[in-house]
Amino acid sequence: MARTRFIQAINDALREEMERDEKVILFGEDVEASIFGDTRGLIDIFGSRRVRNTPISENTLTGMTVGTAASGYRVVLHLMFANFVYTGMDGIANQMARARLMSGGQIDLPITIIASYGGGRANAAQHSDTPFSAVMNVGGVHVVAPSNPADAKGLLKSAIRSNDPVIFFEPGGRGGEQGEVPDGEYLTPIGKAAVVREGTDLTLIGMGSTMRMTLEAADKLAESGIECEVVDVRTMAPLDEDTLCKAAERTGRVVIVDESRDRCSAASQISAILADKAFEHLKAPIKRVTTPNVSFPYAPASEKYLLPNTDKILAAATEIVRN
Amino acid sequence: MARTRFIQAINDALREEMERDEKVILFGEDVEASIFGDTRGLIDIFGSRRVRNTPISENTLTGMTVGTAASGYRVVLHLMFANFVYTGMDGIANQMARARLMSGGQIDLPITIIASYGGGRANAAQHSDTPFSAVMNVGGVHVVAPSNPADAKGLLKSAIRSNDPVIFFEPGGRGGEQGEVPDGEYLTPIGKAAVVREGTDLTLIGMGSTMRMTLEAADKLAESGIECEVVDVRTMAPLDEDTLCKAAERTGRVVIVDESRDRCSAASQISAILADKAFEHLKAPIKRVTTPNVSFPYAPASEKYLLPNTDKILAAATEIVRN
Amino acid sequence: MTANLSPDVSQCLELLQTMQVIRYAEEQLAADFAAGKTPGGVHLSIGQEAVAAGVCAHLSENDQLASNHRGHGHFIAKGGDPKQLFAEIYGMSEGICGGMGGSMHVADYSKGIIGANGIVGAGLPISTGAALADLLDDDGSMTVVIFGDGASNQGVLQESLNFAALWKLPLLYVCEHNGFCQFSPAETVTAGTISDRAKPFGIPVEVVDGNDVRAVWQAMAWATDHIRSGKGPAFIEAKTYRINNHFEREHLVVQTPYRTEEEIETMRRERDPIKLLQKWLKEENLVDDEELGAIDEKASSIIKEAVAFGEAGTPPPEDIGESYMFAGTHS
Amino acid sequence: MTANLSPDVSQCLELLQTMQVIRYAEEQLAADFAAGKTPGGVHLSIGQEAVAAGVCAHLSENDQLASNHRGHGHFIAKGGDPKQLFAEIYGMSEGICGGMGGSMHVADYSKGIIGANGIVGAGLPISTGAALADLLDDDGSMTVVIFGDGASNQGVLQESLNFAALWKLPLLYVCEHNGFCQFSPAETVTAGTISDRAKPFGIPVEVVDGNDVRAVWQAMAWATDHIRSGKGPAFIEAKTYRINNHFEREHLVVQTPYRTEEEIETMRRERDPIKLLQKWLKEENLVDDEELGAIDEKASSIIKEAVAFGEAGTPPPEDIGESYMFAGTHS
Ligand SMILES: Cc1ncc(C[n+]2csc(CCOP(=O)(O)OP(=O)(O)O)c2C)c(N)n1
Ligand SMILES: Cc1ncc(C[n+]2csc(CCOP(=O)(O)OP(=O)(O)O)c2C)c(N)n1
Ligand SMILES: [Mg+2]
Ligand SMILES: [Mg+2]
Repeated sequence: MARTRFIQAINDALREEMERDEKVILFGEDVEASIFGDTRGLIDIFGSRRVRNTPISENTLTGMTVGTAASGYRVVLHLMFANFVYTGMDGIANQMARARLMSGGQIDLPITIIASYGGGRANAAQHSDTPFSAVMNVGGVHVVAPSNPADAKGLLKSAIRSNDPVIFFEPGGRGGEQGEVPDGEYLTPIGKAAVVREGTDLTLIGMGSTMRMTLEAADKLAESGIECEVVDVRTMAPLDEDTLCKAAERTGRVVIVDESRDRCSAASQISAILADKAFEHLKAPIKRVTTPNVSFPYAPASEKYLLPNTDKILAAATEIVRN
Repeated sequence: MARTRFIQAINDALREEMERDEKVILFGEDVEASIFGDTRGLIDIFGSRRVRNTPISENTLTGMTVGTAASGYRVVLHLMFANFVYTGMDGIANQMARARLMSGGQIDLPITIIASYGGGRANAAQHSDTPFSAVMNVGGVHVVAPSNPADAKGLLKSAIRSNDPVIFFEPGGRGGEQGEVPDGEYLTPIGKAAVVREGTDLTLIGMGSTMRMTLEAADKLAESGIECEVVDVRTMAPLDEDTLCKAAERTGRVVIVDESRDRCSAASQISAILADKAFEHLKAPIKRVTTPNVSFPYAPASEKYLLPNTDKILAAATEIVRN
Repeated sequence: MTANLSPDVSQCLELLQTMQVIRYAEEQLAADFAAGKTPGGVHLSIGQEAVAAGVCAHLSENDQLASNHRGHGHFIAKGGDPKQLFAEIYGMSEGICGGMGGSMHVADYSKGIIGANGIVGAGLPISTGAALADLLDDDGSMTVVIFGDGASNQGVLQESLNFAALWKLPLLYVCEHNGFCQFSPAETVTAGTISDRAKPFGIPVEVVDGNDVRAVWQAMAWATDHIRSGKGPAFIEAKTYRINNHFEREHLVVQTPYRTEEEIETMRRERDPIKLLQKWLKEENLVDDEELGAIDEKASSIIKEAVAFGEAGTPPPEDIGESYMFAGTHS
Repeated sequence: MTANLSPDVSQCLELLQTMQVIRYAEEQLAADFAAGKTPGGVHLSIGQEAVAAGVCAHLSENDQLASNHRGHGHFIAKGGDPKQLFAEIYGMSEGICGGMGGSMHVADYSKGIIGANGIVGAGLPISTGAALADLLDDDGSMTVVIFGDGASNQGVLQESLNFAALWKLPLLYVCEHNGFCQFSPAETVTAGTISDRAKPFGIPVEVVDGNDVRAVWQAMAWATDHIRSGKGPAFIEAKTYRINNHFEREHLVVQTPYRTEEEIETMRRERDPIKLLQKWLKEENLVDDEELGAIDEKASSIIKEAVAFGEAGTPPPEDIGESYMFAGTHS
């Protein structure tokens, strides 16, 4: 174990996978200089053949990955901000998500798209989205969002090795956050949620950027004698319905925390699954702590007002634990 | 009242609104010839100033609407197939949904986008999507999907008159379907669901292309003595939570029918709302009849297998009514 | 254009053969659609066969070809199996895509046919990525993308041209300019000369008569020579004409004609690429009627066989879709 | 270029005034960012002021201007109120967008400033739509879109050029070529000469020294004359240089420099558009130091006032966001 910064864990994953398999290539806008630091230095190690700065052309970037991956390369595309998922949406929703089925399974598409998401830094309405939903709904792409450096490394390595397209969402502005990362090589499986705390009174389900506040809320609730089961979703598509249902059933009370705008959020999908498959065990309404269906204001207080936070989780929890 | 074909009702709405307000303009690929018939003949009435065929450039088409609408025109953009929402997604998700807030409310954006959605006609994986979710999640655009000619006309007229962006989804291949349309001018309000059948045993919630099978299922269930409350969602964003909750509460048992792929579908969002706000009245798991998270095969039987149908609704209903 | 090479007689006969196979295939599909035998719609390239044939004559299986919604001809010319094509369009599991893709999505990756596409313009990004793979492979292979005049108005054309120029991608752009973008005459939705759009990127351009298969072949000789010698991308604009409707359902949806019957008839009579090649071969005394008859018969029999194969197919299992979604494997 | 008109002395002084206001604004913002006074990041156009000033000198409030993430200068030059600009960037409700937009989204529709934009290239579709409105209005107004060299690689440029050419839109493209696309030197990501991309559409083009405000002004005289006389779109490529970092956080993220300090220093010393104009005015004996001093002082005081206004602002109510989402009205 070594304390490692979030962004470093991502960088390590990229470096290790590029060392392991020379078919892995990386491209995107300014991946050499690396605005977030996650791809920094890779150009020096792997050279301009495998690490390529690109023009600003998101529509082509997402579509390109299909051609390169179908030809046998493992393509990592760094899209920079997650809002640019919309800018390059055709390549994701109409091409990479469809090409395998449409060809009758002729091809594999080892594609990883990295994008940084989330608000809270006055980046305003076009640089703060959490577009989990946009890619979860398309079917045909896996979607992961690590909440800590260890999972960031493990999930990204799994994504790069996967023969299917994976969208890897990194939480914006968390690059400096530290966490323990296992020594040596390891993979975090795609499709598996993690129960990160066991409890009997209430189940908190978080993901990516909302895990820290979710765990904080669990700590605070423990102080008032409410023991929380806490789940880190880790993979939004496919969802680990089994782990999610079991965790919900254990307590019968659930709060789901997701930075997405609420309508059709990952939180809503999880809620719908629980309302179907775990219904018999539910003792209270399923609560969602999400971002309202509003664009992000620039003014920091007005932006923060919209984002999930520990207090909102506590409020939701109190509502259903009292209940 | 007059029996009117679905496509004619849309055409009537366009014609009436263009007659009523000369600021209404219409553009899109081949809106003159009109592949679905909904814009047919408008060029002859309103001329090439207000009705414009465009090049195939979805990214520009969606973004353009913002510039034209902010300048005082009421813009109707026909996007043809709903899969092209993805092709022009930036204009929707990063521009028209954001511009009003980002400007501090300086502008109104009277924009209507028409797109034809849904499977079942062997149009394969790139022409069969029901991308409700993609636009429901962005916030900043209203989303409507009529299930019958009367609502098609009334909702489209409301959309065109709205000073906010509205995405109007028309069910593909239903153009010939007939229904009673009120005489004279009327509007169907955006944001209001309709209770189309009252019942006490089970609540069926459908929308757009799934309403016909939902009503059929209600008929069949009535034959076995199960009386259904049936709701037509009509507007996916904003959702009429009040009507939906009340209808769910009346019976305590709910099946939601939506042609979207399941993950983050409109059905999931409605389920999440009910699992939160109507929980106390629920007597059984909330069931969703949706399309699995799979791309549409071309082969008709393999495609049909994925789509919602009456039998699937009956199966879901039986599960929770027995329950 | 530097290469002045022309196809020799045997090459011409192969070109003729290819064009005739495509023609028979599509005449059959027109009839099949009318008879309700194809579950989905079809976009036919009757009259445009010279582009497919001339382009693909210069490509090997290692070269990749990305195509569009009007892609049957490209599929056949690039070596796709007509049997698997028909089975696919009939929606059978014996189809090249197991019946999953249909007319708009035929692909045979084993032969470098990397897919027709239902999204107009989408072949451009995909082929850009494929050409990047060629570049990385550095094995002399190249990628061709065929797209229509209408597709040229998708911004991905410009984006791709920029990538190709910057990275010297072994990528050939072939704009199949058939005069129409769906129901719009090209000049109403497409400004200027399309191939000129490549020039600002320093990409060399050739405009050819797309109904003269020898001219297409010749342009391809130049383009492939240019690309394979490492000089980067090239662009061919082939001017041709769509004889059939945009799709075979058009007569049901278009009420005001966007072109005259007379124009179509003239093109059919005077500009049919198959007739043009046959005429030239005979004028030059390079073939006799017997040889032409043999080619015609062979083409016809290939398609008859293909139809029979398709008809004998079995629809894929209802529940097959999910199994095709993911490889579910990893490296 | 047909119009040979040059700005007269009083016009030159106005241009100088505008450039200096922009310069003081952005020097202030650089300091403000460093001091943590701006909640979000800022992209500064120091060294590029001649483009904003020269372009906007020819526009009235009825003309529309779409800009990009580096849009403070465009905002000011087009008549935006520096007070409202500072209040906006400080995140105050007195800001031009009520504090909702911030640096990347400043807009004042009442003055035809239809928005900076955080999505690179997005001004192109929006301005295309705005120009369509101009065309429909038919009142002699026009739209200008300013975008960077990097933005030129978004396909929407080509798409928009096609629309503008087809419909003869009163739309002026101004590519502010400042040599860099974020941390990439332009030539590494942008092939050829950008303005050449307009030529295939038959759109006339002018390349100017973007640090010579008189040259920009002159090109604008030509372009606005062309457009206002109904001849359709035009394109100006203004070659300039970004002196400051891409954004004011750059030093924290870029570890390997992508340009030399020397290059920056040379540009600052020799190519500063403000100094260049001042020098020319003095060489031609058109102004004296006193006049120059007065302009400088006025600019400085405008920004001091703006800063004070911004500082005195009040943050918007926390829960304000939702109220801005929808008009909630109908016609
Ligand atoms: C993104 C997208 N927009 C629109 C369509 C509908 N459409 C299908 S083919 C076509 C015309 C294409 O014209 P062109 O590229 O010239 O090819 P052609 O049909 O003439 O061979 C259109 C508009 C589509 N399939 N995809
Ligand atoms: C669609 C999109 N992709 C990427 C970015 C990130 N980004 C912001 S500015 C910029 C460079 C823009 O370069 P250019 O257009 O030349 O303008 P300049 O910054 O030089 O003024 C990039 C890549 C973005 N904001 N939007
Ligand atoms: Mg065409
Ligand atoms: Mg630049």
